Amino acid sequence: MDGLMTLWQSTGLANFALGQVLMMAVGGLLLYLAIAKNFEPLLLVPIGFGAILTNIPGGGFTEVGGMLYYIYEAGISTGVFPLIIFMGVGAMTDFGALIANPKMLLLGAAAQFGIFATLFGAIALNFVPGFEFSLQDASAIAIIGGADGPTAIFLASKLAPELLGAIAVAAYSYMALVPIIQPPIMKALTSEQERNIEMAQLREVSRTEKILFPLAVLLLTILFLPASTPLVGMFCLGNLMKECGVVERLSKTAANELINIVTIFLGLGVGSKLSAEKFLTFETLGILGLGAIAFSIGTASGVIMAKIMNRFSSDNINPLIGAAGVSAVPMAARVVNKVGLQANPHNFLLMHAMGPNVAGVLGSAVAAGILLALVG
Amino acid sequence: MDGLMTLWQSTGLANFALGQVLMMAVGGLLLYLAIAKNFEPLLLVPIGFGAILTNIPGGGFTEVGGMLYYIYEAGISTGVFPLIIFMGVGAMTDFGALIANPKMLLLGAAAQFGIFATLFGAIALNFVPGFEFSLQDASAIAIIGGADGPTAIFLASKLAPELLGAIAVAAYSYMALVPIIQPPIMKALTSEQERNIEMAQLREVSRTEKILFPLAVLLLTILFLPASTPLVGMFCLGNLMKECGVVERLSKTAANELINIVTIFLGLGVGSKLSAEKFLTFETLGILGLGAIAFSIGTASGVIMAKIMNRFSSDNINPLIGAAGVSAVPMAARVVNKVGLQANPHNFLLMHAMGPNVAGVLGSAVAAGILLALVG
Amino acid sequence: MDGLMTLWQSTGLANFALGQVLMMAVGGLLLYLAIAKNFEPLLLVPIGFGAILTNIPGGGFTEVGGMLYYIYEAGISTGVFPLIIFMGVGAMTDFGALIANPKMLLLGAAAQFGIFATLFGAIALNFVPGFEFSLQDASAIAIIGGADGPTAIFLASKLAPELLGAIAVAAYSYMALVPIIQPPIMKALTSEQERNIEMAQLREVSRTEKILFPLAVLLLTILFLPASTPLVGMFCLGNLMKECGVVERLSKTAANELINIVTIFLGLGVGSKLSAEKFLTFETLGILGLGAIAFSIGTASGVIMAKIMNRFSSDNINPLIGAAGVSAVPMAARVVNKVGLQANPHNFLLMHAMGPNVAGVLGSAVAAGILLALVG
Amino acid sequence: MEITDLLVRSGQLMAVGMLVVFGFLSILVFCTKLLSSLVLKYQPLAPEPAAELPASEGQISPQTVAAISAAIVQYRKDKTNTGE
Amino acid sequence: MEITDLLVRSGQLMAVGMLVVFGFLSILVFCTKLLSSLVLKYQPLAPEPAAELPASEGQISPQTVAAISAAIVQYRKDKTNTGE
Amino acid sequence: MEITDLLVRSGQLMAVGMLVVFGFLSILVFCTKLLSSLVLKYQPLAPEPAAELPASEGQISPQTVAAISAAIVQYRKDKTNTGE
Ligand code: NA
Ligand code: NA
Ligand code: NA
Repeated sequence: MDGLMTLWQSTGLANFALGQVLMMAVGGLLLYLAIAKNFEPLLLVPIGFGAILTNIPGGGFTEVGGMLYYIYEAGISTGVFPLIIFMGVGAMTDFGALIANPKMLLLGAAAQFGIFATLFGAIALNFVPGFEFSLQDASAIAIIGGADGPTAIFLASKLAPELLGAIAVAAYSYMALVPIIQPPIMKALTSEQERNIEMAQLREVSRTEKILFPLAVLLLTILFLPASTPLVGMFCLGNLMKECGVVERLSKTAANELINIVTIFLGLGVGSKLSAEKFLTFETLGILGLGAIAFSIGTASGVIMAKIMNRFSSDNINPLIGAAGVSAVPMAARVVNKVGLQANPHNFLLMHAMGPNVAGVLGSAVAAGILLALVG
Repeated sequence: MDGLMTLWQSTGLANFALGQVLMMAVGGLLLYLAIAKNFEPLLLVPIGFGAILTNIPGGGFTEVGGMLYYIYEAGISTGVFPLIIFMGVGAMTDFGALIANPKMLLLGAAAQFGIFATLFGAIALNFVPGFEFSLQDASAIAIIGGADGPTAIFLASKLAPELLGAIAVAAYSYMALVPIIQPPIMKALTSEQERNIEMAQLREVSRTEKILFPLAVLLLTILFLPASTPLVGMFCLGNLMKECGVVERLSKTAANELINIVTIFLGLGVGSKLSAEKFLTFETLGILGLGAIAFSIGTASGVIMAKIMNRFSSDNINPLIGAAGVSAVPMAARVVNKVGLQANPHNFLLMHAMGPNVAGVLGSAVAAGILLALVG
Repeated sequence: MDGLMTLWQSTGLANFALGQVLMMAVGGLLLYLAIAKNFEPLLLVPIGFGAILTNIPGGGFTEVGGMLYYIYEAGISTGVFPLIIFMGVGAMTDFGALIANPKMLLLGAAAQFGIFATLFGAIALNFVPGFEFSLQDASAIAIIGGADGPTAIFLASKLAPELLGAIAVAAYSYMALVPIIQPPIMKALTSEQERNIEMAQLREVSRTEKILFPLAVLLLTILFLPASTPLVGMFCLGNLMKECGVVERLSKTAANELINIVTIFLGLGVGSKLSAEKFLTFETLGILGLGAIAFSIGTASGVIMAKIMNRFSSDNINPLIGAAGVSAVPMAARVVNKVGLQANPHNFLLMHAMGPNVAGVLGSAVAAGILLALVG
Repeated sequence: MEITDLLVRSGQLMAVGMLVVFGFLSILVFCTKLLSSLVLKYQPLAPEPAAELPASEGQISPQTVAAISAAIVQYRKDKTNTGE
Repeated sequence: MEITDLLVRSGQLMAVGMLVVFGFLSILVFCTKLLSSLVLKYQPLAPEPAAELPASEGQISPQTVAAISAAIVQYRKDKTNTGE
Repeated sequence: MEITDLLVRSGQLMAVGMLVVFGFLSILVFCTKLLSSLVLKYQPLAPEPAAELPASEGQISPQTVAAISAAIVQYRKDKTNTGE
């Protein structure tokens, strides 16, 4: 009968292109990493699933009228979803450790060298035939070194939407790989003695300081780097709602239901950029390689900065905490703590690493603003 | 004064058309059924209320700029709302009973005969003067037999938007009437002895099986029936999020706050299609009649299939559980349990009926895909 | 280097206009009032923060592509956000006290004189050079006297979008100032003896009455004032969902997560109208002044109406409860209770004041409908 | 439009508005009373003792009792062990 | 289109539809069985006693015990005071 | 643009970027210190004993005590009844 023929001609079996099969395998791999290996599952489950849906021959998910098309257009190309996520992250962030020891901000600054060195590296890769990264592309790739998902997605959606899928996948994958990438670098750059350094306990921070801090951050961003205000502003809004204590129902919703809803759709929307023709390219290999370099350089520069600060500062600073400056909250801080405990079982660095860790979030939002202002 | 006159001319009293009064009565009836008779209240409260709002003379709810207009255009004509609901339903569904006894899928297949027989019946109704159902219309009407609200709304929004209101009302009303429609059919088609059959206890199902099952379902849908992938895909995403155990905050949000929010708006949006000129037609009577037939045929074919399977299978299969194949989760499974207990007070069929019940959801999503591919 | 120059030219420092600095100070003031003085923080925190973001030179929040632009266009200019808030407020409102003593509705009616007198006053202000309020402007300003945020935002978005920021700020500020504005007026208009009046305990109200009441309100609105049905309809939907008892998961979501999410965005969207060129005008001063007058007149007319009713009614009516007729739920009712306790430490008026309080919400939604129908 | 014209119109608006607000809410007063009397006629307020009592009396579920009982046993054991 | 033509088409749809529904779900039956056998082969169902036991035994957390102990002390004090 | 041109530009970006990141965050270090000193000057950290104590001591609300008391009575009755 005709009907069976029509159905057959519409099946995946009859229409599969190799690229789609490969991309479904990539989606499946992301699901596997998320579920079995616990690789940033909150993002990689929806991204991986979105990648599968995107590559269904005849599924139409990313065509006008398709679910993923609407999600991407409404939430990602407008930049709204990453900003809402950033507000929710702000509502979950405690700046206490950073306010108690503001010098830690310099570690968050140093780790951004990973971003700018990678930008240089991405352009240098153009000498290899097959790569033709523009400055916009290179900037969006380099932000992987910021180790912050929403920042990477926000910047990529503005500077290089066609690379967004690969960039987001690289960013979240390397964030999950922080416990593997960072320790060798941390150990190579520090002596046993340095890793043993114990740090003075952090002072208590008052509620007023916690309320004023996000406003101070916002004010400085307004004064010096307006291009960062979308990211920094939404982050500070979330943090202010959390700390001010009078809008608890808003901050709890922002940090729970709202961020959860948006995370599902953000993941699916990112997945919609994982089509074969966009992902199965030479560039993606370059992006994956550059992302690993970015993380490594960021880690190294954070550690080196911490060593310098330890030398010139009156307080003891364990250089390991510099590695937390890449952000990847809270994974990087936990890695610091673990490596510290290996050297000295009584040395709990977690709280000390939270300072550079959240400083890294601010640092990469600042770096993203610089790139937007100069390259966007 | 002029003002009073203007106000008077804008009142409902001065502008009521008979059709609007009747449709408000229909809305009121739906509210009554939902609240006093517990007829699928989660949907029928917003649908009934939406019907009232839609028919307010001069209310402007469904005109450009009106609340219901935006809801319908953003969420229903795009298909996004039913798909989000389906994701949430997936995040609430336990496939354990079906994985333990996969043959039950055949009962979910058999019950879809209700859909295709009704499609034939709807076309046959064209012999009656006043009916002029196209194949698209007939398909959208027939899906009522799938006994699944989001599937019916999704298909109707694609194939016959002008009939969507009547189709959704019929689908949810008959789902609420399952305890009245099904038992006589079930009893007529089975002997006392058959209704007494006890079934072997279901084996335990491992977490890995539960994680892989939605992926297997998705894979087969991709291979053989891409047109079903929007529905099946979102359902499987919800189920995977639930079962994988690593994104609990996402699956809980999908199964609670997100589905609740979307349910309110889906109901209001469906109500926006209950205007007098669209609902008070001869077709609506046909749709209501065909819907009842669809449910009945689906129930009957499920039971008959179960009888056949019981005869040819090595295991005992109580034919009553075939009735759960129409889906209408979990109402139909509860009806099966109740009718079973009437025959044998020690025979708890609930878990055995959950298999065909969730199989029915997959079955009607598959049938919807077939209709979309061949008629859409 | 060029880059540094480009960055410098993009900074806030290099681009600040005086108006923007002033508006940021206004935003900061709103945050201060919200956080330190507990002025309606749920709204004024996002509004104040939105005001700051809006006035960032080069921030682009309110330009096409900016976050606040999308929020305003999607949620406020369509009227959808205030209506969703109104649904949530309905799902939090208990009409029990009003059903037990329906005469209280007349207090809610009297207090609306604050609206219409202010409308007259706003037009009269046109005699002062520099003011040129149209009837639309004057109506949107007058609704501040309704003492209900969503109603004011909804009406302003329809009649005078360019004044929306100032109107919303005035409405919420005066609602927060109710404990300061109302008591002197209440005391001036009542004798010690009147403030001492104890009222008969309210009868119990059945669930059926509570279910039918929102439907009766909706029906009358449909019959006599369709222009009020968006506001009244959504309010009644929320209340019906709460009272009917069969859709608890929907009403809880409407009254919690959904209203919280929308409140954040509503506040940011209102803030997006607080740009220097729209807010730093002579009109804003007029709006702030007129708003204070509106609240005062509304309070006074409520109290006077209560005095009249006390004289002609068989029951004792403490005139203080008339002040609750302005709405400002539940602040005004609490103020009534407090002033009553000052006169008579054993006289708890809170429950009696809840009747006029929720009546005031209906009253201002009715008034908004009248203005929409006659001026819109 | 002249300001005086606007003033006249806003005066009319005031009159019409207050008239309609009072009229509307008066009708609502009447309807609410009617509604309540009809409801109370056909469905008098039941004392609902079944629903009230458990809330006031039976606040402690069997599980709670069981848990507490166990806790008491545990508590006594601990007390014995620590020689309190 | 003539009604009879439509009827023929809908009859075909019925046949094709039921065929595909049964075919599809039959394949799914087969795949599910295959999947289960593979899973059970490589990952036999463990008894998982470690995860079950605490839920059945240790329902009462140390905090609960502490709280209840304190409450009992409090309760006794109250009883003494009120001379119950 | 030639790759070498791009390289030069990206080198400049690196320099400017790191300069600005460090500059910005250094100013933030300074401002945070300033902020903290101002806050601590005008609003020294109170010991906040009132807010801390109840959390550590008064974890058991009167209702809990009442419920537990009732449960104990219930428990004793049960014990008596079952002749434990
Ligand atoms: Na970072
Ligand atoms: Na079905
Ligand atoms: Na009011």
